[in-house]
Amino acid sequence: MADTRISGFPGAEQTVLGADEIIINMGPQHPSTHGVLRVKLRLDGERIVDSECIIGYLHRGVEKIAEHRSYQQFGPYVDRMDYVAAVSNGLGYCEAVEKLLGAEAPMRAKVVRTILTELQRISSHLLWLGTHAIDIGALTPLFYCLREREEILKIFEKYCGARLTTHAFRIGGLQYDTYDGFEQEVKRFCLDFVHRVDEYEQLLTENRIWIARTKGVGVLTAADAIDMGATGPVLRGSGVKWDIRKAMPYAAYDKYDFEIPIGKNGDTYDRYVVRMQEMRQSNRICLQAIEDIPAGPIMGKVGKVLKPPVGEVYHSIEAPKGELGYYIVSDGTTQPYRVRIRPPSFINLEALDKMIKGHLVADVVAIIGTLDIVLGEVDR
Amino acid sequence: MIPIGHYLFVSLALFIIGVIGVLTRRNVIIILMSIELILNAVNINLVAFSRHWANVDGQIFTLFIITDAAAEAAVGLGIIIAFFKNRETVLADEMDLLKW
Amino acid sequence: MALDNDLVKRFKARFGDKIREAWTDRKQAILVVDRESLSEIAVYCRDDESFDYLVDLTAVDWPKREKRFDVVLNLYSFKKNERLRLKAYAGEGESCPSVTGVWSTANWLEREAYDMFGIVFEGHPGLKRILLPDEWQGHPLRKDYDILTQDTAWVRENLGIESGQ
Amino acid sequence: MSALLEFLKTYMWPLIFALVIVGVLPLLAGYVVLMERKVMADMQARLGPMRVGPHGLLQPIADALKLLIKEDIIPENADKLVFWFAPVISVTAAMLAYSALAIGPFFQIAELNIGLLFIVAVSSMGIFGIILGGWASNSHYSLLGALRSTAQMISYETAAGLALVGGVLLAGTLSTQKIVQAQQGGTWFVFVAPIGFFLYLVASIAETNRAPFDLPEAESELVAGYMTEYSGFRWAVYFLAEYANMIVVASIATTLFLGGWLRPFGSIAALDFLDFFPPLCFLGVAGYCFYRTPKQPEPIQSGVMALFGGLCLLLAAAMALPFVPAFAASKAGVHGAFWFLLKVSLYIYSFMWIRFTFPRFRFDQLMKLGWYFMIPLSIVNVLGLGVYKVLRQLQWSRWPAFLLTTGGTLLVAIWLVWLAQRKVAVPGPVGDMTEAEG
Amino acid sequence: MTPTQISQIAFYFFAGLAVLGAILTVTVRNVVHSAIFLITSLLATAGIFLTLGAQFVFAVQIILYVGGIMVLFIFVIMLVNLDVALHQLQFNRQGWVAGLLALVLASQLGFAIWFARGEGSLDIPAGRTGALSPQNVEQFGLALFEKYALPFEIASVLLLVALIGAVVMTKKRV
Repeated sequence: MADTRISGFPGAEQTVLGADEIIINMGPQHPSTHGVLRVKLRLDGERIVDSECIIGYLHRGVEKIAEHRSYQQFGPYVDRMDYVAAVSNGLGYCEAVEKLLGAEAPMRAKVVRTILTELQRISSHLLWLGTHAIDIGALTPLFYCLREREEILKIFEKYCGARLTTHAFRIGGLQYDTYDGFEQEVKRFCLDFVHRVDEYEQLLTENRIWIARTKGVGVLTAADAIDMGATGPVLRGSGVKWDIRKAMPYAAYDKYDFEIPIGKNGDTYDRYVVRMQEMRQSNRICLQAIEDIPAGPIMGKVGKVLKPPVGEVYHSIEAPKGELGYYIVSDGTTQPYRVRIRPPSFINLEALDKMIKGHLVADVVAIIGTLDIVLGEVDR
Repeated sequence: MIPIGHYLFVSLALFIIGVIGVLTRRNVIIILMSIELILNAVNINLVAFSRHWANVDGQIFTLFIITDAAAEAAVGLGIIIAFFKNRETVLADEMDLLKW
Repeated sequence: MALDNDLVKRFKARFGDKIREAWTDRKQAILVVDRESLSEIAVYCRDDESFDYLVDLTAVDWPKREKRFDVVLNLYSFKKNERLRLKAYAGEGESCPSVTGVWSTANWLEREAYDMFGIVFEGHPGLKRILLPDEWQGHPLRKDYDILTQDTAWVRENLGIESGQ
Repeated sequence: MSALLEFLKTYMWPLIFALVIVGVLPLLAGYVVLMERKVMADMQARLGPMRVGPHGLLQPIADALKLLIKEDIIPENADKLVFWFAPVISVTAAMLAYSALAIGPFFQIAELNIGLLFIVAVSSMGIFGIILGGWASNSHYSLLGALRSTAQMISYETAAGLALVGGVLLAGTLSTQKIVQAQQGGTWFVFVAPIGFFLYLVASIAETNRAPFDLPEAESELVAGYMTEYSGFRWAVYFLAEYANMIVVASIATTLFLGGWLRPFGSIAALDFLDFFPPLCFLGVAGYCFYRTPKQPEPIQSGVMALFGGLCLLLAAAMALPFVPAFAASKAGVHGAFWFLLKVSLYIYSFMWIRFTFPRFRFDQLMKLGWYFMIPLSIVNVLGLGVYKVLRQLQWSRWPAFLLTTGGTLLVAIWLVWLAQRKVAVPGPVGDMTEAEG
Repeated sequence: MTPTQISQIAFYFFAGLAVLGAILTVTVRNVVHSAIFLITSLLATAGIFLTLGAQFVFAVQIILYVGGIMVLFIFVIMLVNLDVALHQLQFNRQGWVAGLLALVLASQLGFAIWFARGEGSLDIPAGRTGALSPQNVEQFGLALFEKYALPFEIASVLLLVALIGAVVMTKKRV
C-alpha cells in the first residue's frame, strides 16, 4: 500500500510533517466549500496547524473581458461574479460608470434600484443563512430560507424576466419601469418577512448547540478586521460600525432611516446576529421606499454611445458581502481602458487562514460559512 | 459432552501460537496481540475447568484476566504511542535505548 | 485638476519631492508617489493620516509609457470618512516595495497584481500566482496579452485539450 | 436426513423468525428511510419523494434497485479484502442483535438468559465495520471519520450501557422476555427511571451516528466520513446497517423502558377499549388509501394505492382476529407485536424530529458531553435506582421513593450542566481535546 | 440432530476457527489484518465459552475483549500509521529459538494433557458435570460480589491506575 501520509496532492512531499500530522484537501469538490474553493489543511489530529487557500478554479478573466467590451456590453458580465447578488453587482457598475460619465440617474430609478438592491441583500443573506446552517448541521433552515428567497426571485422575474443573473439596471437609470402591482407585492413580502426572520431565529439564535458551535469560533478582532481589509458583515461583526450606505450614501439611501447592526466579539455568532439584523433593516428600508416611489422618468440623459471623458473613477457600494468597488479607467473611447473590481468575497476570504488556525475541522466549515463567500466573485 | 482434554488442546494450541508470535515478531503491537492470545488460551482453560468442576469460580478468574488484559492493553498501547511520537518506530528491536 | 489642500501639504512637507504629483479627478484625491519610498509613505498614511484601511491594490498597464505600470492603492480612513488614491509608476522588470507589512490585505492583492501584470513586489512573504496555475506563462492583464491568448502548452499538458477557445 | 428433519423440527420457529427478519429487515429499513424523508419534507414545507409510486410509496424499492446496479468503485490503493468485508461486518452485527429481541411474547428467535447483554455485545461489534471500512478506503476523510466514530462509540457505549444497567436493576433480569414481564403489573420503567431513559435516548442517537451526533459522517466536514469511498451496493449495506441499528436501539429502549409489547395502561380495566385501537388504526389507513385511490394521476398508481389499502385491510383483519373467541389466545402475540412496533416507530420518529431540529455538535463538544455529563450522570442514575430499589424493599411507597431518587439525580444533572456552563463561558480556540479519549 | 450434537459441531468449528485465526494473527504482514484475525480468534473463543455454558463470560469476552480492547488496538494502529513499517522486515531472526521453545513447551503440555485423558500422570478426575445452574448470570454475580468482592475492587483499582497511566503517558506535554 502506498504511503498515505504524503499521498493526495503534488508538492506535499516537501512539507515536513510531524509524527501525527496529516494533510487533507478540503475542496475543490467538497460539500461545504460553497463552490470550487480548495483549502489545504495540515492537521494535528483534528486541529488545524496550518492552512492555505487555493483559488482560481473559476477564474474567467472578467477584468480582461471588460477591456474588450463597450460600457453597456459589460453590464451583464458583472452579474456573473457574485451570482447570488447580481442586482447589487449591477448597481455598483452602473453607478461607477455614471460617475465616470458625470451623469446621474433620475430619482425614480434610484428608489427602484434601492428597493431591488435591498431585496437582493435579503435574498443573498437568506442563502447564506441556509447554507451556513446546513454546514453546521441544521438541515431545516435552508428550506425555510429558500422558500422566502423564492418570493424575492419571483419579484425579480416579474420585473426583468430573469431570476438570478438579472441585469436589472442600465447605465443612466432603468430599462424597465416597475410592473403593475410591484408595490403591493414587495409590501406584502416585507410585512410577511418580519415574522419569517423571527421563525429562523427561533430555530437557531437561542439554540444551545448553535451557540456552542458559533460563539468564540473564528474570532476576528476589530483591529485585525481592518488590517485584513474585511468589509460588510464580517467587519461589522467585529464591532466596527461602518456601512457605505451611511458613510458615503449612494442611490437613495440617504432618504431612509435604518440602523447599522454591529457585533461585539467578532466571532461567528456575532456575524450571524449582524446578518439577521441586517435582513430586518433591509426589510425596513424596503418598506419605507415602497411607500413613496417618486413619479418621473426612469432613464437619465446618457447617450446611446457612451464615451466617458479621460480619467478614472473608484466607486463602491455596500454589497451583501461587503464593499464592492469598481475602479474604472477611461481613455476616452467606448471601451473601458481598465476595469478593476474590488471583490468583497476575495478579500474577506483572505482572513480565513488567520481565523481557522488552532480550530478544529468542523470549525473550518463554520468559518467558511460565516465569511459568506461566493467563488464566482473570489475568482472572477 | 466434549471431554475436557479437547478444550485443553485448543488452549494449548493458542498458547503455543501466542508464544511463537511473541518471540518472532518485530512489531510491538503484534507482540502485544500475541500476549492477548496467550491470555485467551488461559481463559479457555479456566472456563473449561469451571464447567468440569461445576464451579463458577473459574469464570470469575476469566473476568479478572480480561480486566487485566484491558489494563495491559491500555498501558502497553500508551507506551507504544509515546514511543512512536518520539522515535517514529514500533519495532521491538529498535527500542534499545534506556534513555533518549 | 491639481490638488493642493492641507493633506497634500502635509505629505509634501514630510516627503518633499517623493510626492511627484497630486490632482483630483471627479472629486477623488490622487497622489503619485515615488516607487522606492512607497512602503514608507504607506506607513505614514496608516499611522499619521489614519488611512488605516487598504481598500484595494491593483495595477494599470500603459505599454507605451516609459514606466508602463501604475500601481494603484486605494485607501480609506474610517476616522475622516475620506478616500485617497496612491499611485506609483513601475517600469518593466522593476520591482515595487511590498506593503504587506503595513496592511495584511495586501498579501493576496499583491499576489493578484503579480499574477495579472507580472509586477514583482519586494518583501512579499510568498509571491506566487493566485488565480492562475503556478506554472502558467504570461500575465493576462497586460495590454500586449491578447484576449484570445493563452498558455497553450499548459492547457495541452494539464487539460489534455488543444485549446480552451 | 432424519437428523436434519429433527433439527428443523426442534428449531422451526427460530429459523422461520430469522428468515423473516433477514428478509423483511432491508425492506423495513428502506421504508424507515422513506418515512424519514417524508417526515423531513413535512417539517421543511416540502412534499418529499412523490414520483415513484403514489406518494413515493415505491421509492425504497427504486432506491434499492438503483444502488444494486450502480458501479461498484474500489479505490486503487484500498485494502481490497477489508474494503469488501467491512460493510458486511456492520450489517451482520446489526442483524445478529435481532436474535434476542422479543417483538412479542411469542415473536422471538431465541430466549436468552443474557438477552440484553447479548444484544449490547453483538451490536458493539458493528463498530469494526465502520473503523475497518474507514481504514481500508485509504482516504484521509474516511480515516478521520473512522477515528471519530471509534472515539464516539466507545464514549457513548459506556453511558448507554450504564443507562441500561439502571433498567436491568429494576427488572432484576437480563432476559428480554422477563424484563417486559417485570413491567406487566406495575409501571413501565420509563416512569420509574425517566433520567435513565433520557440518557439512553441521547446515547442511542450518538451510537447510531445520527444528527446531532452524526460526526463520523458529517457531510459538511468529512464529506461522508467512513463511507466517503463507498458506492453502490456496499454503500447500501452500510446504510442498511445504520437503519437496522436504529431499529435495534429503539427496540432495546422499548423493551427496557417502554414496556415492550404491553398495551398502554394495560393494568387499568377501564381503558380496555384501547384494545380496539390496532384494528381501527389499520382500518383508518386503509380507508385513506382507498379515498386517495381514484385521485392518483396514473392508473398504475391507483392500483398500487389500492394494493396498499388492501394490505392495510388485511392487517386490520389480523388485528381484529383476537376478538373472535376462537382465536382469543393470539391476542398477546398479535397485539403485542403491534404495540411493540408502534413504540419502536415513535422512538425512531423522535430520532428524526431531533435530527431536523438541531445543528451538529463539534467533536470536542461531543466528547465533553459524553465524558463530563452523560457518564457521570449515568453512574449517579444507577446509584439512584439502586437506592430506589432498596427503599421499595424497605416498604416505602412508590412516590416518595421516586421523588427522592429521581430528584436527587436531577439535581446532580443540573449541577453538571452548571459546571459545563461555567467552562463554556471562556471563548477562543478550544482546548486540546485529543486527550479526552485517553 | 440433538442440541448436544449441535453443541459438539459448534465446539469443533469454533476451536478450528480460533486456532486458524491465531495462526494468521502471528503470520500475516499487515498489522491491521493481524488484528482482524485476532478478533476472529477471540470471537471464536467466545463461541467456545458458549458451548461451555459460560454465557456471561461470552458476553464479557465480546464486549470487553472484542468491543473494547481490540478497538483500542485498531485505533492505535491507525494512529501510529504503520505504512512505513509494512515494508520493513516483519520477523526477527530468532525464529529457530522460538520454534525450539514452542516445540518443547508443546510436547510437555501435550504430553500432560494427553495422559490426562485417561488414567495418566496429571489425572483429572471426572468432573461434576451438569451441576452448574443455567442461571449463569445470577450465579456469577453472587460469586463475584460475595466471595470475590475484594479481588473485584482491586481489579477496578487496577483499571483506574492503568487508565491514568495511559492518559499520562500519551499526553503531549508531560
